[in-house]
Amino acid sequence: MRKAAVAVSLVVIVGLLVAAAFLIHPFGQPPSQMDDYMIENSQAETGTNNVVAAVLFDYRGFDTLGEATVLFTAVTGVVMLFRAVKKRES
Amino acid sequence: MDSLVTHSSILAIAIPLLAAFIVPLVSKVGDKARNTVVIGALALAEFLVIILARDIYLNGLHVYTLGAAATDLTIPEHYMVPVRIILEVDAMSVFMGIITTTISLAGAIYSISFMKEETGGDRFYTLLLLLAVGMLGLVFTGDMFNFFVFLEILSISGAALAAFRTRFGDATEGGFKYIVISAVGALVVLFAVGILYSQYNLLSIAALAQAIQYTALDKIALALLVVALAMKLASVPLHMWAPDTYSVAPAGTTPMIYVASQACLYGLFRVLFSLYGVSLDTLTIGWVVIILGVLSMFVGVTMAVHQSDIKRLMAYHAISQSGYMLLGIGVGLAVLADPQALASYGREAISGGIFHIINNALYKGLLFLTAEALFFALGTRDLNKMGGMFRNMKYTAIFFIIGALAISGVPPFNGFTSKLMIYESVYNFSPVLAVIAMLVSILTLASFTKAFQSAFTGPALPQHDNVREVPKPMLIGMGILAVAIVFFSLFPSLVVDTIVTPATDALIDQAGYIGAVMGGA
Amino acid sequence: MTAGLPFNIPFLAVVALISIGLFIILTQRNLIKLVMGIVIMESGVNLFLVSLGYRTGGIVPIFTHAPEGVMVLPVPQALTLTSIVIGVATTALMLSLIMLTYRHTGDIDAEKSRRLKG
Amino acid sequence: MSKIVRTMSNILIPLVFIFGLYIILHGHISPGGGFQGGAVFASGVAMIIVAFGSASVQKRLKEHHLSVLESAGALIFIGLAFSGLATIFFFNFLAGSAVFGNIPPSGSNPGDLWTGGVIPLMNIGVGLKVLGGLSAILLVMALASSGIEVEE
Repeated sequence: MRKAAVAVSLVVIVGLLVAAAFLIHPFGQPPSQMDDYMIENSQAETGTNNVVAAVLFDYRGFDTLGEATVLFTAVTGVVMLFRAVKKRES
Repeated sequence: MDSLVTHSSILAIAIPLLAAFIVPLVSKVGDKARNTVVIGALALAEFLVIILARDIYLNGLHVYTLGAAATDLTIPEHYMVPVRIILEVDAMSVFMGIITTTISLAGAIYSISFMKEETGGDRFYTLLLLLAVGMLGLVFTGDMFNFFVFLEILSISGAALAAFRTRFGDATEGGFKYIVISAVGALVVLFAVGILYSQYNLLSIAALAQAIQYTALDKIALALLVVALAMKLASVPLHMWAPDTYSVAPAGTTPMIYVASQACLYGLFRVLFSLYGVSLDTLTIGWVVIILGVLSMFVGVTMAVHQSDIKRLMAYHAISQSGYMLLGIGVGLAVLADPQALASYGREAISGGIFHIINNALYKGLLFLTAEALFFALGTRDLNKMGGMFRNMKYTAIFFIIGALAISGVPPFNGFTSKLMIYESVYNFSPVLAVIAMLVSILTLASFTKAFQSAFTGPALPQHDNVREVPKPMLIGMGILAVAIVFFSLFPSLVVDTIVTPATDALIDQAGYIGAVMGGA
Repeated sequence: MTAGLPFNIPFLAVVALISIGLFIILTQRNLIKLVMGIVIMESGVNLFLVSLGYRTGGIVPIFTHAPEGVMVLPVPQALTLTSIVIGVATTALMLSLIMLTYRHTGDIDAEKSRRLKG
Repeated sequence: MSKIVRTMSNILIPLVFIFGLYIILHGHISPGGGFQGGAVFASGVAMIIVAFGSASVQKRLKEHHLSVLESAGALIFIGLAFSGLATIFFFNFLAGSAVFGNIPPSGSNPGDLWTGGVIPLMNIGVGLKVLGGLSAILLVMALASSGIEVEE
């Protein structure tokens, strides 16, 4: 029962993914309305030669803050998990 | 004051985040300073959310374009699509924001006395703040990739918190299960975001909603998003992780992890209503949501009835209650394309579902906290090893009664009001579904009666003779939620008119959501 | 389909990676292997994101000493970077939890630990 | 580890650290940035841990030092984001000003370190954060696998 469910869901998901791979735009020719703006204006707006850095810290800076937060969360979590546990008195 | 209102949406996220970064440093000073910072930051966030809510009800939806020259400069001058991350807060988001901050505040206060007997309190509070940040960001963001990032913050902090009591083997297992499910779910979400980006080269939800063609690729993305978010919100048949995780999460964090699932529920509705909206085949998708809801309701409650672990029992009820929200909003979604049916019962179904989210967060949160109080006082979660606690823990018992009556939908409690709205509207759509919903409600009452009897009535076990009431901060944490429940029960129509109806309107109004970013087009 | 590569081969590679990852996640009982499955799936998703941004013959989107030519899209690169860091964080936490589980049960087999039966 | 490994690490570690710092500081004009540079730096820390053993590292380098470094990096980052609040959160308020404010000519150019506004500063913040965070994870997991518990 469980094996059948696993097999069916795997086949369905892989089928969806393969379909997506064939339906997606041809490799190397993406639509680019948003990215073109960044390539054209990053130097004037942010003064940065590295467009990826401009995207990371300016246009999508909030994502990077979130990403830094994720790392912070993981470090906090790992350190917390390996802390010394003292016995509960009472 | 004006600028405070303008920036309130970002500050509500950024201030708890700043506090989370400061807590590891402040806790070197002392526990008092740390608790002050944590509770102060959450209270400030709550205040900001409330003034934001007030402004939204008066002046409509808020947009905040991060890093632009002005908040409402969503699209750069002389250009046609948004390039920056936009926070888009409508009445529905702010409704979830109110729930999130209230539950986090209650959870943080509740945890104070628990932390006195544990090590690692500063890490615990850092993670608690980060969990609150994750939920607030998730409900306020208007950007698909940002949604993924906050989903990860919420998942990682939730998993670490669930595994907090590392001395118990089941805690680490519960945490591991949560992180695995979340990691897989988030990757699926990310893949779907990639598919959407590949077609339209956009990430903003509003801009995507305007551009969406509902091609075969969009359908694949939709399927992936629904599966991933259903997994995160613990809807049957993807619920296996929930009892394990909810039952081990410590102190005040169980309600928060539960509300995190509700935030994912919000994400699902945002995707269905605002991203895809009317372009969907609403009848089919509506039925998918309804079936998920009915399955969750029924399987959840039947599994709950024979649990002897009090927190697992409540976890299964939590799954079952999520079913009501899915049912109500699924019915609304199914008739979204039919204006007449929408007006006659669809809107009420959605309102019922939304109202149930906040009611449920309150009473489910209260019940989780009472269960944790019993665990704190007795050191066991096994109902068979409890008994007669009414005499020793009077306040906890009263809070438990309030929560249990509310969850079972006994009039006049708030659970009854929202369930009644769901029953009535669903009856118009399909009588069978309404009957199932009522049956589930009766089973819920039965299950909680049994739990109350084993925990609070009957003779006290000899080893529990000198058990005393839990400390004051715990009672305050529970008290906040209990007072909110009583208020909601006394003035249901006031609550529905002030916060639920605007949220319903906001959820249905896809054009308004798009227009706020894309400018009327 | 395209001038360069037939059948969108990079995207098929993505699908292959994700499918392998999913297969491992759904079938393996060893917790370390489960995590490896998630990491493989994650690599697939990262490859997907970064290959979305490729333009035929494109150059790196950095203007310092840039040669002539069309630039590849910068946003997918930023997204991939974010996703990689998030992946590292998730993996670290998962492995820590496995270490703790191992301390309690002395085993990393999902079937043998009581609760993890799916 | 053997003497060969330790000697080679002694030679390589300074180079790895300098390379990591270079990547962090030049993030806004060449490939790289805070995350990449921090990861390179942390790989140097990983080399130390492997070569000299976590127990001996722990005598010099405590986990809470790294945590403080990480919090400091995070605070620099979010502080810069907050400083833009006069206009808007995350506004690049230094672009065009006297600090890191040069605007490079449009199109291909040799690159100027004094550009980018808040971006180089954010790179430094993120770099500190990542090197502190990843090193802390590595150290804690290495200590835990050899059975030593982290003190609070």
